[in-house]
Amino acid sequence: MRKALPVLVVLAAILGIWWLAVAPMNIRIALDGAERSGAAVVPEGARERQEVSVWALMARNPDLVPLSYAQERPRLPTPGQVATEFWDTTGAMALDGRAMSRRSLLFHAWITLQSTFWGFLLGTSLGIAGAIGIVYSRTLNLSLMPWAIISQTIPIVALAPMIIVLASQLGIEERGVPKAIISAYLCFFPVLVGMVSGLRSPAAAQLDLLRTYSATPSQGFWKLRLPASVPYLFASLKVGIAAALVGTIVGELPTGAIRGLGARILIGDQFGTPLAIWAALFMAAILAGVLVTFLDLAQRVTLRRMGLAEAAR
Amino acid sequence: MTAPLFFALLFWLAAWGVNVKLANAPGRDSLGVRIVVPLLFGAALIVLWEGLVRHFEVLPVILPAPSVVWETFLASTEILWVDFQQTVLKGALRGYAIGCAVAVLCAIAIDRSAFLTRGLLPVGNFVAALPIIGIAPILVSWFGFDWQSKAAVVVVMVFFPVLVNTVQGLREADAMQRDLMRTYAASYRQTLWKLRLPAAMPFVFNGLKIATTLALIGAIVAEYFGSPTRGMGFRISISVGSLSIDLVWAEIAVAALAGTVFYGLVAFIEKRVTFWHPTNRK
Amino acid sequence: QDDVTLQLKWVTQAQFAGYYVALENGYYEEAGLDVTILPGGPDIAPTQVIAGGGADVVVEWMPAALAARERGLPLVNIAQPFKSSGMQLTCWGDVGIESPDDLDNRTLGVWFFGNEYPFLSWMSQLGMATDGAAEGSVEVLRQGFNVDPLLQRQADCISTMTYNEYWQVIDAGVTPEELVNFRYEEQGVATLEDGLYVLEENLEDPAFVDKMTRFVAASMEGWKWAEENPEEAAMIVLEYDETGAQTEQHQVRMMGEVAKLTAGSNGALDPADFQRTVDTLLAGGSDPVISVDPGDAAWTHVITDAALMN
Amino acid sequence: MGAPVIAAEGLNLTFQTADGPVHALSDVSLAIAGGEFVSFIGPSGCGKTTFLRCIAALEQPTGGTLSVNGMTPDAARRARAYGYVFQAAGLYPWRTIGRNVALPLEIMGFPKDEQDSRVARVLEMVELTGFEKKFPWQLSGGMQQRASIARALAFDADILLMDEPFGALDEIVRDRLNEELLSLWARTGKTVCFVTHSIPEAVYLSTKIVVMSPRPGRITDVIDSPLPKERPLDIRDTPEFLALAHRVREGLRAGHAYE
Amino acid sequence: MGAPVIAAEGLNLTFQTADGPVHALSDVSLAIAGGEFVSFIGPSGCGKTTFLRCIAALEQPTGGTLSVNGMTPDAARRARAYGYVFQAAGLYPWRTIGRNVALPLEIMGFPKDEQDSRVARVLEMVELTGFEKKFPWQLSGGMQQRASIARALAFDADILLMDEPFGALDEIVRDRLNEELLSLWARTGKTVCFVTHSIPEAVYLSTKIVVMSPRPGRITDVIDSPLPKERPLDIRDTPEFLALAHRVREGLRAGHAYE
Ligand SMILES: Nc1ncnc2c1ncn2[C@@H]1O[C@H](COP(=O)(O)OP(=O)(O)OP(=O)(O)O)[C@@H](O)[C@H]1O
Ligand SMILES: Nc1ncnc2c1ncn2[C@@H]1O[C@H](COP(=O)(O)OP(=O)(O)OP(=O)(O)O)[C@@H](O)[C@H]1O
Ligand SMILES: Cc1ncc(C[n+]2csc(CCO)c2C)c(N)n1
Ligand SMILES: [Mg+2]
Ligand SMILES: [Mg+2]
Repeated sequence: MRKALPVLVVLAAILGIWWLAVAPMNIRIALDGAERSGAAVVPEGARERQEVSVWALMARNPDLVPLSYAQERPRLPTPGQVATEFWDTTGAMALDGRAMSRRSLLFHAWITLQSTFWGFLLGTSLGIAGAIGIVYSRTLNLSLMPWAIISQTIPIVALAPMIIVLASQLGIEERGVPKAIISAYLCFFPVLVGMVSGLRSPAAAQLDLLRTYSATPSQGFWKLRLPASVPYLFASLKVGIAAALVGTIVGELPTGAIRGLGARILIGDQFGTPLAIWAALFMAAILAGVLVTFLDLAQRVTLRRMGLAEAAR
Repeated sequence: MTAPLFFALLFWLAAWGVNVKLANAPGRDSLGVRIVVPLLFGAALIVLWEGLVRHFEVLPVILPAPSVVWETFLASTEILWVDFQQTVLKGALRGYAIGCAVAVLCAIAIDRSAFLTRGLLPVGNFVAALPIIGIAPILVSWFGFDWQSKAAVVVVMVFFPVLVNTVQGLREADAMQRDLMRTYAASYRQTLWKLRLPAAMPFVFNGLKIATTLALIGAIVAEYFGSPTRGMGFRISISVGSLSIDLVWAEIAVAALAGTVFYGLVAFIEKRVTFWHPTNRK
Repeated sequence: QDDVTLQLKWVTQAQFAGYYVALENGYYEEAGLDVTILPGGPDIAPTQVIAGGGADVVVEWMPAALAARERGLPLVNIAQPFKSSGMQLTCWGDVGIESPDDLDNRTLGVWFFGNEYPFLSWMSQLGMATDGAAEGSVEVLRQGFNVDPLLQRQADCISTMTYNEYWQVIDAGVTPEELVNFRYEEQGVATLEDGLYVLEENLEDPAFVDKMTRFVAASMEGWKWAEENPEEAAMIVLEYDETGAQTEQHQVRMMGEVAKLTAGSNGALDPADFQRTVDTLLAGGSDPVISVDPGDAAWTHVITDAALMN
Repeated sequence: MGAPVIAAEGLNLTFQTADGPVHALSDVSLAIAGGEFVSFIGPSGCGKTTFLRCIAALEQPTGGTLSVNGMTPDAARRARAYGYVFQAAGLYPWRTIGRNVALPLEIMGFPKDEQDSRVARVLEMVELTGFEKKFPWQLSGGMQQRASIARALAFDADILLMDEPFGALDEIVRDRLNEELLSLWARTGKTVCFVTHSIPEAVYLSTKIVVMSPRPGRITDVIDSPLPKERPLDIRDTPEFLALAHRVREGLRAGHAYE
Repeated sequence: MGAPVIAAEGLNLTFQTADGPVHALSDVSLAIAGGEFVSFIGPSGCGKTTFLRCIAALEQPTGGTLSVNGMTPDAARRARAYGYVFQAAGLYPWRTIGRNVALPLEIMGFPKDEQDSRVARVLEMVELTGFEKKFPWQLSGGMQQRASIARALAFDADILLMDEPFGALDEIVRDRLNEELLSLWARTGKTVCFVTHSIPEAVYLSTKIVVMSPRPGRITDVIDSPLPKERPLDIRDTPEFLALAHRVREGLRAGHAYE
């Protein structure tokens, strides 16, 4: 409770600010709509209102301000509208037994989750392999590290279409694969960086200890470097899974809007249904939260088992 | 095996061999080696790419050879410059500056209240993990088509990583150093300026470095949802549409170059500012 | 059963009803075809997909196809289900736009990604530059995928399709009277939309030609059915929409509008339409899409002739 | 000796921790006169640091009274009565030695030229002249520790609180610093509270040795040193010294349960 | 005493650093017989650690000869002749005490049941029986240090190299461990090389005290202790002990230039 209270207060404050912002954000379209249906609006005419600030519009049409909170296609929906839309496309559908219908966000979250998972798996494996290479080979360290950084400055969206085409040339028709590749691309970097520090974290004395036992390099890896890197591994896995999710959604945005939360966002944009975008964004946020929390739990359990949880304190 | 592929593989092997030599030679820690080895590695990658494209006769509309990209690059410097100004100088850099400045100020403000810190840190950490890129369409519809909406996307993307890192950094000054300030009966501002901000710098810069790559990606992706008729994202998108993949790669090269220079610049300033940190001491 | 992969130009919607109907009603199956329909998206260039071997046949607009041809990717039009163009410029009436001349010094939203060429031709025909709002010039925005720029008055006009975006403006509560539409058809700068294109080299293979003949025949059958049963066709499209975000009302209306554009086409390309498109594109301002007339190599009647025989 | 500079009466301090209360100080009474050099010695965790922190108003006692210069510790802190030297030198790595020593002067608003002259003077005192422009990490541990002493001396506080300032140094450097500290104390007449783990160090330096024992932290012995003020290093081989050391060791052993 | 177990002749070691060469060891000659307890004492940076590391083949001398058990140090390392105890206990935090002690046994491929019996035996030696299942952080610093000694003893190396093993502990715990180490050494008859900063510790433990001085690191004095093998703690108050300590201190002071 002591921990939850401040978070709740902050969340409440955010909701409050959001709610207050709805009026100025939507007042113009609200007034346009009201005028069309015959209400008296000051000043008259959408073009004339263009010249007046939203605050003045709100002040001069106080009666119509509540309309801002009831727009079907708002610029900024109210928290309630988003919640309703979210519930309608998740819980309500699940209660109907249509949880996995294409209209259900749960279905799309599941699709996104799958790509994220494969991307995460691929990215993490690459990151760990790269880190091992970098830690054990000076040449790789010098050659690879700068390029790993540069790789992250490439706008991955630009590569998306080419990844699709190249994948299909290699005989991969499944559109989930390019998504997973993009996802892996964003995921591998934090894992690489984290694991490099992790594998390098053992102190010189700990390495020397093994030398006095004349341990082999592989014993050094399994008995020292790898266990020592576990806390770093989890820290970077948490960043990595978030990056993998971003990658999947970025991959879903432009590359054949078929399924997934990114596709929902795109279609919501194309068909002017902002509520669909907001609901998909919330679903993405929840997905991120769940994934990170899951890894956090795994981290706690593992570190406790390894006796590292308290050692860190 | 065709000649191009043979040559490419040969070049690769030779470059790798030279790198192994250099990396294990006595002067391996010198700046020269640190620059030459990755450059040679990159060159080998490019030569390999060229060789593969030529060997398999890959259509230029799918993957152009680096040589073709280079020609396009030289032929389109004007376009590239216009796009660079629009996306990097206007969208990304301004958004970056605003986002980072606001984040640092917020962090300082929050930091005064333990309650706010405890509330905002988890929320900030959570938001930093979100696929914020998804709000690009919303922000474009709010802030219009020009660089302002791109900057807005960048602001939102860089804000939380920088905020979280700064708040973390402000807590970094250890208890003893703070106690020292207390024994001098130092004021809040004095403690902030003379102890906590300097001690936070390694963390702040960590956030700033993460933010550099986010800034570029954010500015480019946002252009997909509407833009004036210039900008790197715009150009990439329309070039894919008209199969000018060579121009796409030229833009990618500019983006990577800009991103690397940007990152390098921030890293350089970091080295200057946090010269005292153990990782930077000579 | 022969495999055929079809790459659409855009997301699953009634714009492509004929193909989904043919698939759902089994016309393809009857023709001995196993058809996979790939939806498009903002970053999917059908031309690139077909070049990479990701599809056998693509739905593409002719300007983009001809541009690809000039870039060394020889695409050939094998059928043209869309007779007329659905593209238009939709403007606010209250800002004082009545005729094309009023566009001067305005801000206009335009689709790019290969769809900007008709617009550029039109502007050069009007003698208007496109480098910023000024006398004798217009400010061009690359509009995204929605109609917000018009609704929020960031632009005075935006590109719409008669069957899609226009109705989204209406759905947002705007009355048709508030709007002024300039159809490209009426401005004489229409270009052919939504044709079927394949790689030229494949047409040398009789088996492929045979496969495409069956494909086009079945597709046209699908289109015909869709024109006659717009509501059912829309429902079929919805069925195939994997995003689950499309609405019935919108798709039914879209089907109705699309039917107006496919009307009058039996699938065969009218060479006159082709020539008009080429002329429009060649006139395309300072930086034309295509610089030389591609000639008749860019289309063929071989497949439609065979398809329409039976 | 006049009125006590530091006077503790029945001081108590209990930390509330997750594992229950920790009695760090229990019924501690002590009077320290001006100009004394008092060493606190005792096993780890017996509350030496805590007691020093109470004096410096860095910790709030939960019982008893404590006065410094006749005021509350907090008032004394605001009056800048203390120079505190921590176990680790705790220099700010981004400041040069000179600027580190100037830090308290900056904070207390000394004018720039007085800052410079004071920095020069105290650096000379600790024999670090010429190192103003170096950064802390460029100096050895012993030099860093001397710089931190200079920092505590710079603003001329009456009371010097030193928490194991030489704990991290080797014996020879330590001997040297002990000698210097002693002469510095003799010259300036400051009141010094000095925490240490080393019996010889405590005996060598102090006019008064306070032996403490843990669980709960309390004072088990207060020994007034009969040694003269003038103490060459080899006073440590004299029988008086050894007797004193023996008494301290016995006091320690008595209070020390094997972990 | 037979042939020397460790024999150094004119040993030199120069580190090439960015600031130029550092002469860590210069012309060091020393013979250590089997079963001796040799302490190395000297100011910081005089090359004590470096010399130990040369013996353990963790560092390659740049001149002179060094033999261990008649072979090169590296061959001796491969023959697992050393148990090395570092200043910090350096236990792996993710292993229990038992598994930490078993680490060298695992690496050297001892069968599982022998591992268990050896771990039990050495833990008993250092009085840690019953703590096998605890993690390092659950033990006090002194107990951790004893565990690290157990680890070095587990595989029965002939030579025990200890680099300031008790540097981080407080004086009373240290006394206790010193006593124990001595009895352990007496029981096992191992050859021990022991680095320390503390004069009493060196004198109390050793049969031979090597005094070193820095820049360049060299041996200034080698003192054979006349003390009996049997040494109660209060031997430290005897005149022989004090005389020895005095000699060591003088040796140190002579070689010690003020930093
Ligand atoms: N902030 C705190 N919260 C809880 N317990 C504390 C705190 N500070 C100190 N303690 C506890 O109070 C007791 C006394 O601590 P203190 O640091 O004063 O001991 P010390 O004599 O200085 O020991 P050392 O020689 O190890 O420095 C210890 O048991 C310690 O664990
Ligand atoms: N790897 C190294 N590279 C460069 N110089 C080194 C290295 N290791 C040690 N030195 C230098 O060699 C000298 C001797 O170091 P060494 O660690 O042996 O001293 P020491 O006697 O163990 O000191 P301490 O008591 O501080 O542990 C020092 O000046 C040290 O700075
Ligand atoms: C990036 C991109 N922008 C615009 C279009 C234009 N476009 C062509 S067909 C179609 C559907 C009409 O409802 C639309 C919007 C596109 N294809 N890709
Ligand atoms: Mg303490
Ligand atoms: Mg050492």
